[in-house]
Amino acid sequence: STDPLTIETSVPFTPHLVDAPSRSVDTSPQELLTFFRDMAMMRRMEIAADSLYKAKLIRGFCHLYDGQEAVAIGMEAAITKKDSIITAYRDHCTYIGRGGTLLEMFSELMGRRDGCSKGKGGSMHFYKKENRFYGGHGIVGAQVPLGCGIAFAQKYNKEDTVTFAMYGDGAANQGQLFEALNISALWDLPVILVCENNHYGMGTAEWRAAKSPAYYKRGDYVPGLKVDGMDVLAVKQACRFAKEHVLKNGPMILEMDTYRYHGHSMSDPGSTYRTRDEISGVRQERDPIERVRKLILSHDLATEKELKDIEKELRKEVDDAIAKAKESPMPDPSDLFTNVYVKGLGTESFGADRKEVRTVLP
Amino acid sequence: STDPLTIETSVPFTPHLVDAPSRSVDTSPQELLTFFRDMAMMRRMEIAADSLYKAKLIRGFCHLYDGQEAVAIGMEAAITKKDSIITAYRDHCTYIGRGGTLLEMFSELMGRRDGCSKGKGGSMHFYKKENRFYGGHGIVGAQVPLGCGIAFAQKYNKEDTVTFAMYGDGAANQGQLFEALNISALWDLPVILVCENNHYGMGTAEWRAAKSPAYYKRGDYVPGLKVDGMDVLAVKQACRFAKEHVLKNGPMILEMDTYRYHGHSMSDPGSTYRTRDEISGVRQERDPIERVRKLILSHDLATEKELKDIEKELRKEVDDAIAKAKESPMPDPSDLFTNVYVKGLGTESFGADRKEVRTVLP
Amino acid sequence: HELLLFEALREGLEEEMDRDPSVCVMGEDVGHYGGSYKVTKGLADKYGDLRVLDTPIAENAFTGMGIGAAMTGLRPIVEGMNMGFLLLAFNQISNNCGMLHYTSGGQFKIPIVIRGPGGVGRQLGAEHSQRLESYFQSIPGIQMVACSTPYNAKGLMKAAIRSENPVILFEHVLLYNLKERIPDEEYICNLEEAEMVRPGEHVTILTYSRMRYHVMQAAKTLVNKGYDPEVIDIRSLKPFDLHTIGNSVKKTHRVLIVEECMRTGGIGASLTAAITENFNDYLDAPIVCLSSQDVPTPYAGTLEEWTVVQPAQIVTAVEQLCQ
Amino acid sequence: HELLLFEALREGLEEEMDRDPSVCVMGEDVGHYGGSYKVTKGLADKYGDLRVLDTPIAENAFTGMGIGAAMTGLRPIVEGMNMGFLLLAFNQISNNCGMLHYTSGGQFKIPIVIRGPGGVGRQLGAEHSQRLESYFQSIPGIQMVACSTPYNAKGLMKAAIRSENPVILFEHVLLYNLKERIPDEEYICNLEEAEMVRPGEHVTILTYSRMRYHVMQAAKTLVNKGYDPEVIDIRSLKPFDLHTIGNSVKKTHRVLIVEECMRTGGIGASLTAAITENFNDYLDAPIVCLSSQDVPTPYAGTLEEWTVVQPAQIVTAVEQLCQ
Ligand SMILES: Cc1ncc(C[n+]2csc(CCOP(=O)(O)OP(=O)(O)O)c2C)c(N)n1
Ligand SMILES: Cc1ncc(C[n+]2csc(CCOP(=O)(O)OP(=O)(O)O)c2C)c(N)n1
Ligand SMILES: [Mg+2]
Ligand SMILES: [Mg+2]
Repeated sequence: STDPLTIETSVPFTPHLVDAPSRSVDTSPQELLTFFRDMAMMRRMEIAADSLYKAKLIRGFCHLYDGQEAVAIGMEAAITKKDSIITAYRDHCTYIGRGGTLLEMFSELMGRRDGCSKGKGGSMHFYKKENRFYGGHGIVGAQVPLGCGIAFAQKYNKEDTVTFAMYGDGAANQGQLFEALNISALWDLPVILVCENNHYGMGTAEWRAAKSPAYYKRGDYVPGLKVDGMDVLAVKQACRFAKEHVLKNGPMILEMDTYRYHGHSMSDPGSTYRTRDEISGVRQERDPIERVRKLILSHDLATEKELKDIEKELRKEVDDAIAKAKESPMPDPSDLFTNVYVKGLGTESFGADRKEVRTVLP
Repeated sequence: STDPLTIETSVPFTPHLVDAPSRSVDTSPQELLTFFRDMAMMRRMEIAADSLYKAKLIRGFCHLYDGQEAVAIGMEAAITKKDSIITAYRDHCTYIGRGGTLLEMFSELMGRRDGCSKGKGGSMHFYKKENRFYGGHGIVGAQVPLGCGIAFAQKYNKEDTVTFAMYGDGAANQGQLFEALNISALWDLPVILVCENNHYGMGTAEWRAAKSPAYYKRGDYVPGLKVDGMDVLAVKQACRFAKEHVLKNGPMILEMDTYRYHGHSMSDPGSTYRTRDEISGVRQERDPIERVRKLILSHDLATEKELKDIEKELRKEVDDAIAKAKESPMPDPSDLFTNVYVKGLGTESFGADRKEVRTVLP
Repeated sequence: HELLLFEALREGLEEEMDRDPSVCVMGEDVGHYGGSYKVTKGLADKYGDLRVLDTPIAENAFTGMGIGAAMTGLRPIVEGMNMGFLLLAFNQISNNCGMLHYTSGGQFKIPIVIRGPGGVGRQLGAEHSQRLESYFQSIPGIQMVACSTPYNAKGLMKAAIRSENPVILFEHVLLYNLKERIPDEEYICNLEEAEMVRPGEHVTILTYSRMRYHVMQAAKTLVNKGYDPEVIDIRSLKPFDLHTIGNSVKKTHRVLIVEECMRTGGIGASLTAAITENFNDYLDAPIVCLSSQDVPTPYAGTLEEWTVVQPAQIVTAVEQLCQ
Repeated sequence: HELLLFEALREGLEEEMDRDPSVCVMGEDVGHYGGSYKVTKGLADKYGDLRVLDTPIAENAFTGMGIGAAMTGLRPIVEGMNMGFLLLAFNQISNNCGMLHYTSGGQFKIPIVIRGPGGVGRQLGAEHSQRLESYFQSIPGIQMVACSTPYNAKGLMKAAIRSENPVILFEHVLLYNLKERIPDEEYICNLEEAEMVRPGEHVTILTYSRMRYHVMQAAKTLVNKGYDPEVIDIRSLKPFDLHTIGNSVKKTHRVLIVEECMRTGGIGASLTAAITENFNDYLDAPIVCLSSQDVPTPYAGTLEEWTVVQPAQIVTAVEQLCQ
């Protein structure tokens, strides 16, 4: 049902230069069930990607998001597809949250023509232009100025929409963030810098890379809010709050306290720089899906069996998408040269390969 | 005489995450006279550079320091030549403070062989290696990571010396400063970031380039101190304090509130983006040389006439140096190719010009 | 009407800003101050500070922001106060500007213009006297043009703004005050077209930007000496207009390249490679390439002069080539 | 003894750290973690965290800090976790690393080594599959070398560390696990020397880094077909060893260049220009240059394979060249 329901976040927000929003979050049974479904689907999808990687159907870099699902889902619950999102390479779930399809995702991961980037991008390069998802970026931190530029365009076009520019705790030490934040503050841009603090940048713990790992305060003169990123309702509340705030006052920072279960990428077992106890502790006590499952059960919104059935369905949905993606054709040699340049102005751009202009002279 | 003398700074220090040093500064009649002499010489020297520029004996960029002398002089009074300094392009006086000679300076400005950089550097590229002056740098902000690296070497060599890395209010918005500061804080480096806040970066007032022009606080988690940069004694006190602090605790920021009388460089009249009243107000009320002159007179350490005589002497000293510099030879064509590479390892490096290897084959 | 090169750039900019509300300008001191070389003078007053944006000294971020804005369909013109400062934004230019169209499988276009003064000026010192084409030319997905006259400055500015590709427009510190009469009617130049400066029969001289004037100075002497050089301002540094270049090679059978770029990895090296690959059969002599020297540009006037190619060297090179 | 290429690099590094207390290493995850490609494995334990320094993800600053430390006489080795990330430090590398020796009139030397993996790997995507030599080659004052075997990896590492010049040492993501037996005695390689891989008479094939193996694969086929190619690993990308190259050209009169670099502005273009300029008289046929394609490296395996030069293309090129 869509009857209103109010739930308290388990951890308070920690504010910086701003009054924290209320810990009581409005939701509804339907919303909670959707949260469960969407997060469980992401979890399933990432596990499937792991298997495909091990089967060598996905190659190169592949960064999984399991553990962090509440951030992608809570954020989407607070905004519309006219708002923009940009993130780094750990982008599968953000892409799906933006309305990307499983088929396009798995096709891209396997380097097929039906991929959202025609197989040219790979895991780190998912985009969905029509829903304002600007990628998927491989250079740590470099997506943040892009995000601020997207917010600039929103202001330029007088849109009343905002941009969420996401980055990690490791990325938080990149100078370009500080530059872009200052400019965004000067220009009053509607941009929210979302630091997904999963406490490690590859093998480096946050405190080894940052003298001050209080990322919500790192904007100095820019307001910030620390949020329990494992609690989808807290994320939703914070993002709604931030959207309103930045439309009126210019940029702010949201630090999402979260955790990645997998290693950094597929070559990292994820267990040399942190203890297994740490991981299993988070899984047991803070898992974002289990938290919602408990809420649903304790409020009698569904039975355990119903939730299990949903999970079964999702598994099938994912498997079907993978099967279909496997049938997607490999790129054609000619694809190598398209999309380097846009042809324009009525004249032929000669293209990347000089050979293209080996014309017979008159 | 060298009898101790204690003088109060006219403006209090403004601290950030640190206890401010005392406003009572120890000095001596002799020190005050030296301050006067040294600052007056710098003033004279910059005015002479202005004339040489107008006479087209100096070309290209030339950034004058008049107005800011107290920073260079106060800093030197607090440290030794085993401490290091690095700065940007407004480097003439910093160079002289480090023990550079007028002859080498004017020769460099006129592109002569006797210049401190053999005429290859020009106004923005003064260095004095033996006294640990690391330049003279033309790219805004890029000298700050170098400075932190120099401080790293000091720590590496267990020296108990420190580095002053200087930059302007405009440069304070460069991302690399934030990166370098974080690393320096993590590594506990003995580096002092000195922001010479003359309130303009070229034609841009500080508040138009920085959302927060409180530069002493811009290090966020790094301690800072705002200092009256027009008061040579305040600068000395702050630098002494900072040196001690960073040797124990790692980096800090000093913001020197100062002013440049000249335009940004010789092509800028310096009057389109600020009022003449503003400039003359500073000259009348805060001039660093006049402040010391008044102190000397009010404490009866010298007569007005004696000070004027010193100034006359300095004028002659500067004129003599210029005359001598004019006799310095122009660089030789062969100088074009030296100092691109160091020859090393017993093998010939082929040099910049491929022609050098047009050897006859056996 | 007659105007100076910087005014021509400004005129092109203004016409495009009038024509298309999605065109905006950002950079250091471009608004309030009117631009270090006055290319944006008066535009802030006319278009307001949402379309003409002063930035802090934060090249990496504001270039990135321009690229982000371009992803949404805006057409930002990013000014490097000196083009060399944009080396701080190299990652944004190479990885984002040059590659996003491709990595997104064509979803996003980056219709940005990156422009500003470069080249060796008058004793501006190493960092401000850079020959940057070499650093940028390998970046996939970007086009590069260099303007050299008020006419082509305006025409290329307009074409660059309208292009759907990211374009780097190289201006030269020493050419801003060139004067020329240009048409009152609207025109644009083709971004991929070379300009025939002086048709001739004996040798093809390929050049661009400021070196065009050193070449033309040499050409006078050469004509007096009985040579008939063909001078082409290649203008499009990437991709090359191999059609015009090839036709010329076919006619003269001899090529001299004169550039201000670095010897190693410069435009001249790429041109040499392209001509060798495509038109070698037409060549009667090996290509000669005069570049500036592979040294950081020295401050001293004499040294600086020896760094870049001088007209006398061009004369000598042609004489040797045509022996 | 026999070891893998990454171990050879590590061994070189360790020997130099033993020999000279001013040698230190900095980069992301080089200490605690031992380096993404294990080149610094165990060094932090042995030398402590003042000589083996983990940095935050702040390439521009830590590269700059390495350069600053080098100004004082330290010999830092800066690792780019992937060399492509150092594009963020382009300004530090070009303006400071490359020019400070010159602008200071020789007062300061910058004995730094900048190293890390580059090149096209196995479906690593555009930003992590870069061919960066082209971007860096024009920077004055730096030397560039590329290693390709455990033997030269160790020898070049040691030489780079001892050099008084800033050296960029290119490693290749796909070569770290190459195995070879190398001498137990200490040795170093010459930074400015090419390596004769296979002497031959018919054609000179110039290559480096991973393409050396594509060339050698092609060479097998070519020998079977009756050709006798001379294969040279140029190793020194700047400056070129024109002595070795020239001698070979003089002998074979034909040149094929095989590189992984970008077509436009790549090492191949510079080599073509250098050979044309210096040894044109010895050439019986135009130089042929096979480069990888001017596209951002695509992710898909098939597309990626078409991006770089494959052995079959080399065979065809030699056949045509030797016709
Ligand atoms: C500029 C740059 N430097 C280094 C890397 C290599 N790298 C990729 S991810 C990563 C760690 C980033 O950590 P964080 O920002 O916390 O994001 P997370 O992976 O935890 O989501 C590093 C060092 C890179 N891709 N880009
Ligand atoms: C990276 C870079 N961007 C821009 C410039 C051009 N520029 C030179 S000085 C300057 C202003 C710097 O102001 P500030 O840091 O306050 O120093 P000040 O000149 O006041 O001493 C600018 C924009 C430059 N040299 N380098
Ligand atoms: Mg992280
Ligand atoms: Mg200033």
